[in-house]
Amino acid sequence: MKWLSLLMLLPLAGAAIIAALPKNNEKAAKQAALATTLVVMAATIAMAVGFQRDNVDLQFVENYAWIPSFGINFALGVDAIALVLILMSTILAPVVVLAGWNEAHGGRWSVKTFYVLILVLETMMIGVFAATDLFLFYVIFEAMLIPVYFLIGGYGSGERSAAAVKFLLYSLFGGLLMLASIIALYVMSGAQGGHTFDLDKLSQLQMSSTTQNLLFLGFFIAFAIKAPVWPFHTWLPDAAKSATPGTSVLLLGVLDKVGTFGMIRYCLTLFPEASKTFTPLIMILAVISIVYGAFLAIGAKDIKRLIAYTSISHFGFITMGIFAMTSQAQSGATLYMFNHGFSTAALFLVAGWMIARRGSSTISEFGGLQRVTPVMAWSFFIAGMSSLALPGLSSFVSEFLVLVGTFTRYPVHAIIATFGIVLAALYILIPVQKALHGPTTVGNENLKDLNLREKVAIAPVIAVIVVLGFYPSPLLNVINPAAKHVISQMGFTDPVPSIGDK
Amino acid sequence: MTTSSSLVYLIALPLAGAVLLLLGGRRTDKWGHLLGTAMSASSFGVGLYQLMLMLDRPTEQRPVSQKLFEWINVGEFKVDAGLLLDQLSICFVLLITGVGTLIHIYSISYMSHDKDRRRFFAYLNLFIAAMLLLVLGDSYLNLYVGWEGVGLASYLLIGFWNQKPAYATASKKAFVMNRIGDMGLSFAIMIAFATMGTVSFAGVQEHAHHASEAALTGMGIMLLVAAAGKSAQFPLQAWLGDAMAGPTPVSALIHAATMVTAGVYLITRSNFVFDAAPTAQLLVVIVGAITLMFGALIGTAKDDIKKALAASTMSQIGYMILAAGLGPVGYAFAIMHLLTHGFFKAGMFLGAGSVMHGMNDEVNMRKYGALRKFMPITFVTFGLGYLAILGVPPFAGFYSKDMIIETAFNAGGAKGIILGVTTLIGAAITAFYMTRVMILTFTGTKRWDDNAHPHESPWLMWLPMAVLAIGSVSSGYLLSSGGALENWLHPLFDHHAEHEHHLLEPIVVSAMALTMVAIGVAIAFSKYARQEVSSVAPENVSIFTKIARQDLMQDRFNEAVFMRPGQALTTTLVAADEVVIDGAVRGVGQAAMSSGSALRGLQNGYVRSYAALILVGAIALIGAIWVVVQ
Amino acid sequence: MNAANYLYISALLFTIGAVGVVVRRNAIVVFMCIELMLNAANLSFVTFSRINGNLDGQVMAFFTMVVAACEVVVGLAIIVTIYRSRRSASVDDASLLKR
Amino acid sequence: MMQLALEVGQTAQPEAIMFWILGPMAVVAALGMLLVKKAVHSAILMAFVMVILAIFYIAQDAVFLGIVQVVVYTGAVMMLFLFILMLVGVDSSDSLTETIAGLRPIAITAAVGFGGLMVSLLGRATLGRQATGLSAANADGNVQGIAKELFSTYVFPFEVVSALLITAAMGAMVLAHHQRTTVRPTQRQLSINRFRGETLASAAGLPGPGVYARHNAVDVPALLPDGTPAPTSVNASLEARGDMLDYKSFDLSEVNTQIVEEK
Repeated sequence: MKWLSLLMLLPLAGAAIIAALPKNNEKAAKQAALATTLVVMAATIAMAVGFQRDNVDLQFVENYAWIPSFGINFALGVDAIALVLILMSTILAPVVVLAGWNEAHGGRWSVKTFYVLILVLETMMIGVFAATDLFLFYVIFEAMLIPVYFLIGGYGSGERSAAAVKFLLYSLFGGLLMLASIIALYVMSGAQGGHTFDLDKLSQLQMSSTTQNLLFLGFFIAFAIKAPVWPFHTWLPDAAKSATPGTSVLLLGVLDKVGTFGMIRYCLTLFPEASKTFTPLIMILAVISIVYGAFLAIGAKDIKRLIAYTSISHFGFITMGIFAMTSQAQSGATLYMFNHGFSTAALFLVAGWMIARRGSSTISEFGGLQRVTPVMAWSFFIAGMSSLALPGLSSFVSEFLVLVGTFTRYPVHAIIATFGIVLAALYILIPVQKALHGPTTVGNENLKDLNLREKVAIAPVIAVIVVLGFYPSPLLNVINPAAKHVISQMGFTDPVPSIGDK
Repeated sequence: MTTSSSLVYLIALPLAGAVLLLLGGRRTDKWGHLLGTAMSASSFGVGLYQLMLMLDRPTEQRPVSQKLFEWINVGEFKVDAGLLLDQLSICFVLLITGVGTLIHIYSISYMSHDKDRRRFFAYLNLFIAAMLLLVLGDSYLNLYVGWEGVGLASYLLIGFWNQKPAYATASKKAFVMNRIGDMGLSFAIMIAFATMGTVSFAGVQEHAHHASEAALTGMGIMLLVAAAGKSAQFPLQAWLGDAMAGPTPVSALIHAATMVTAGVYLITRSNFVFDAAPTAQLLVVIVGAITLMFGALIGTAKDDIKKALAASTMSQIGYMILAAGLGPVGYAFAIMHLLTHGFFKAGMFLGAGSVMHGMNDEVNMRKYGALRKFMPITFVTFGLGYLAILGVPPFAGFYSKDMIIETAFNAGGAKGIILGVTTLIGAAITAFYMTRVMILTFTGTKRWDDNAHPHESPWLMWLPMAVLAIGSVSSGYLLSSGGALENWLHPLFDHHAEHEHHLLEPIVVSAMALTMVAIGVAIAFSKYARQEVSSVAPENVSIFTKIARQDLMQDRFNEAVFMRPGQALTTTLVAADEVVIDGAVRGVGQAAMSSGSALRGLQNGYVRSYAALILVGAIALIGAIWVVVQ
Repeated sequence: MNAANYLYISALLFTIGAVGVVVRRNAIVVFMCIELMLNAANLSFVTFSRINGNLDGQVMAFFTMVVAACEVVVGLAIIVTIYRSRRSASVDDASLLKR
Repeated sequence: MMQLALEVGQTAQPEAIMFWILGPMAVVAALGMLLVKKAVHSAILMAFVMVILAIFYIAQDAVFLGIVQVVVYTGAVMMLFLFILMLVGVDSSDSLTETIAGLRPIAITAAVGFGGLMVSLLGRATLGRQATGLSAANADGNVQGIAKELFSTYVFPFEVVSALLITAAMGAMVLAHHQRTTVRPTQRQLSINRFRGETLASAAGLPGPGVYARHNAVDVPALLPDGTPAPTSVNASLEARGDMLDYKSFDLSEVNTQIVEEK
């Protein structure tokens, strides 16, 4: 069964159906989008069931010649890390569609277009994680910008065009650096046994350390912008503030993961030596991201910007985990990617509902929501608790794994990063206090609590957060072999406890 | 080690209660409080059943464990969701569920007028579940889950009336300061894993004596930080006073009897770490000593009855921490004081709640007076607690506190003398401020407004108080007769360094302690019973009183040292992000724009200037050839 | 007689033509300067033809002449058209490229 | 330079003499082309340069090109230039003051740089052998040689160029052709316009230029009975060329004031 191409085709088919619908039938477009995303989710879960846990090779491999004269193939395949991320993306897609049922209204274009864009984006989200041909990856990596650009610029709020352009320029800049590196790899592959874009073959290339360093930087900066890692982060708050909540979820929850995923899949695999060379620098950037993002989140006055800044902090943790090169940190980082998708989704969706009801995204405009809209307040609170990594919720497991794993090799970095958890308490509790607690702000007395559709949308997200907090094993057991494989490929083993030396 | 499959019910029952009540929403309003109480009581029942089973078994088979499922398993980092019930945790289980159930019962009546009573019970159940997980977890990471869980419950309960901004702030403050402690615990776990490759209690105990002292000292200090955060010890003590914003039963349960003693639990549980790390141990003692004085001094100046009691709690936990820092000899006494304190302090808090209940939620003791006549039962139960905390024989505090003072003196050398004297002075100050509370509240003349109608509380409220009063009277004797608790806990602690050199005979210590207590009581009498007490706090007081009223400047210190610089840093970073980083990005854009508009000047539309440009370009080209083709 | 001398003079004429294009405003004079540049190039071609001893350079010059003739025809037609609508033969008056 | 002088002195061939006389003349004429004000003068100088170039061609065994240069360039193209000059206005002299700021210094610096670079490049370029000469290639005659090349090796470019030439001719016709956009008014229509127009002023014929004016030259407008000048009395093409004198200065009132001032 060609699972991966099926997964990529399904949303496209859905998009085609929606495009064929009459323009004024908005409800049908929404239902078709929801149905499509649900089918894709079901198909992904069915695929995931057939995944062989202990096999560290790529699975569900497919390979079609695309542009044979350049050695370009339409090659797909997933390891556990990609599988987990595809799973996350396809689970989040129906949630986003359902949660943002009305967010396409008031856009520059029709509701139909919105869902076509969402579904096209879903295809690309699957493709970007599944691609094993560097050229294919690059094409999807850049093509993803297009639907997101239109989603932000066409359906967002506030200075949406400026934010969309900023997002696009940032990403294109990174993408071009990566393109240069990819072309260099391609040229070198020609000198060493035939032109190819195949990831596996490219990882066997021989190159001087200077070349490797430069090419590594091309990839890393692209991914660091995408992730985003300090100091390449300033596009994210603007984009997240201007985008619709659903788009923000996909942006922060899925698209940004392409950056961290790329670091594992491409930076580490293609340039192991350069990765080692740059690790000290990247670890420092990661730690700065953690603390810096947290401080900015504390200082944020806009709830969407706040969530974006918390994500910068979280991406710092993920980056730190990836480059700490211990099995705990590596598994933790992958799990973190998955968990962050859900906790950010919960935060953004609830924040989106709050904003839609109040008509403003300034935190101080809210107040006393706990009394008026208890279910919404609780949803936000739980999402926030997940974001600050409260034990018992999913983020804790991943964050702690990253910290513990990092500590065994880089104690100082881990210690500074751990201060982030105090800051996390502040950046979550300050908005909680301002928005949910205190006397009800004038004008908020009659806000409506979540309706059934919204409850149905948020419930699975919260369920995932809670269940994975207590029982992460199913996911961890899938991730572990792959994470271990990454580390052993890099030639690392876990540091032995000092007690073992005696 | 025995295994059991029923430990999980200890936690699952109250957790189920909490989940049901929270998810059930308004539908459960009618019977929510009953369900919550029932869940807590049934958990207590399971605890008693476990105690009986444990008593049945020989000493070495008494600890019971249960593995629920594999929680985290990555590389060498293996943590199971496992529970461990041994002689130490059973004490806590019974204290938590026992006192917890009493407070549930008390709250049924106390909260009966609050429309969110169901939510309150849900939080209480959540707290019970988290606290049980804290004491039952078989590894530091499991403990950590409970540790933050109680922090969450405490946050929710302090902020139960969060529509009042001050209360919401208090809850946030408690959570954040607790998080600093949690960070310490994280560090401790990381150190444990990095040096010993395990985070379970059994594993760490097994490897502790192999590990380097530096690592153990680091771990010990971090555990102390954790304990300080949770138990409101110096320097993380500032949140406890504000935590009194929560409903009084919460103060009784969480901020007197159980959660705040989790630090003591953590230190005694980690005895194997501290025994091997004398420096850390010494720090524990110092922190305990400072806090016991700190809390006592604050207690002397507080007019808010709950804050006075909170200060007292801080001080008493200082005693426990100090005892726990004295090594194997002190652990049992720390636990004993913890248990007796759980009874008498919870009793007194409930008494305070009862007084507030009769006085329109007035907390200022200067507005009380002569309540003895109106609330006889409250007076008696509170009075028994008062005698217990003073350490008057044969009440509970006498046994536990005297032991600590004695152990402190026996610590040896200058350390022993200093600690002994500190604990003695602490006892005197305790006697002073507790007497002050008694006098201001129950005796003297009435100072309340006419719209207050003090009355005795309903039986649902005084019954738990009565039970706790019985505990305050008898628990000390029961726990210490024949060294009952000491022997019970003995197998857990590494007692081989038994150095029984008595600096002072026990009887002498007791006499000294009682003398100090008598002095404290006498001063309080002379100051508050013999002269009229004003119903507003006098302003012309000494600088020391003013400082004590401001909690010894703890908030000002935190504000000046952490909060303000933190806020300044945040503002700076926000501005810097806008100006420097985003500014650099926008600067690139601006540069492109301005160079574009500069170059636009060349495109003036005149053919001849284009021709000139072409000419310049041709020169450049030929120049290049000129340079290249030498 | 060194054939390279013709090349020097060709370079000079070309330069003068280029300057003329830039400094003169009358479109017809500008055109003549362009012709001058083309002619200078032709001189080079012819000289190269002589140096190399084959006729390729002359053929090339021949083609250049044809192209120059075409250019003159079209260019002058344009000038006439512009003159008709603007009553001016100054190239500065036709600065429409900017707008 | 020294070597150049030596060369000139030593090899006093006829070609060298011709070169050293005509070469400077060509350069001077070209420079003059830039400096003279009137376009007609420029054209004459241009024709002079072209003739010199034709002589150079012939001197270098390019007889065919030399003749073509004279016939086609100097004869046809330059006449075309002059014809257009006549059309546009022979007298329209170019003001040599520069209007675009800074262009002239740039142009001159660039020219000096360009020329200097070219010359120094040429000076550095070494041929490595003596000029071969065309005696071998022109064995069958220059015209035959070129014809052979054109119709064999370069036949395809030749055809393309012929297409280009036709296209250019067509293009010139299209560009220069002035399409009528309105129906040509009939005699009757003109007459109606004349008498039923807004005023009857144009009903009678316009006065010729110079009527009642101080001068009777063609570029001086007639004066109307009220003493104001009538610009319509002067040929429109004179006006368009800018050759008409400012008619306001012929207003009688203007004249009177001048007289008053003279007193």
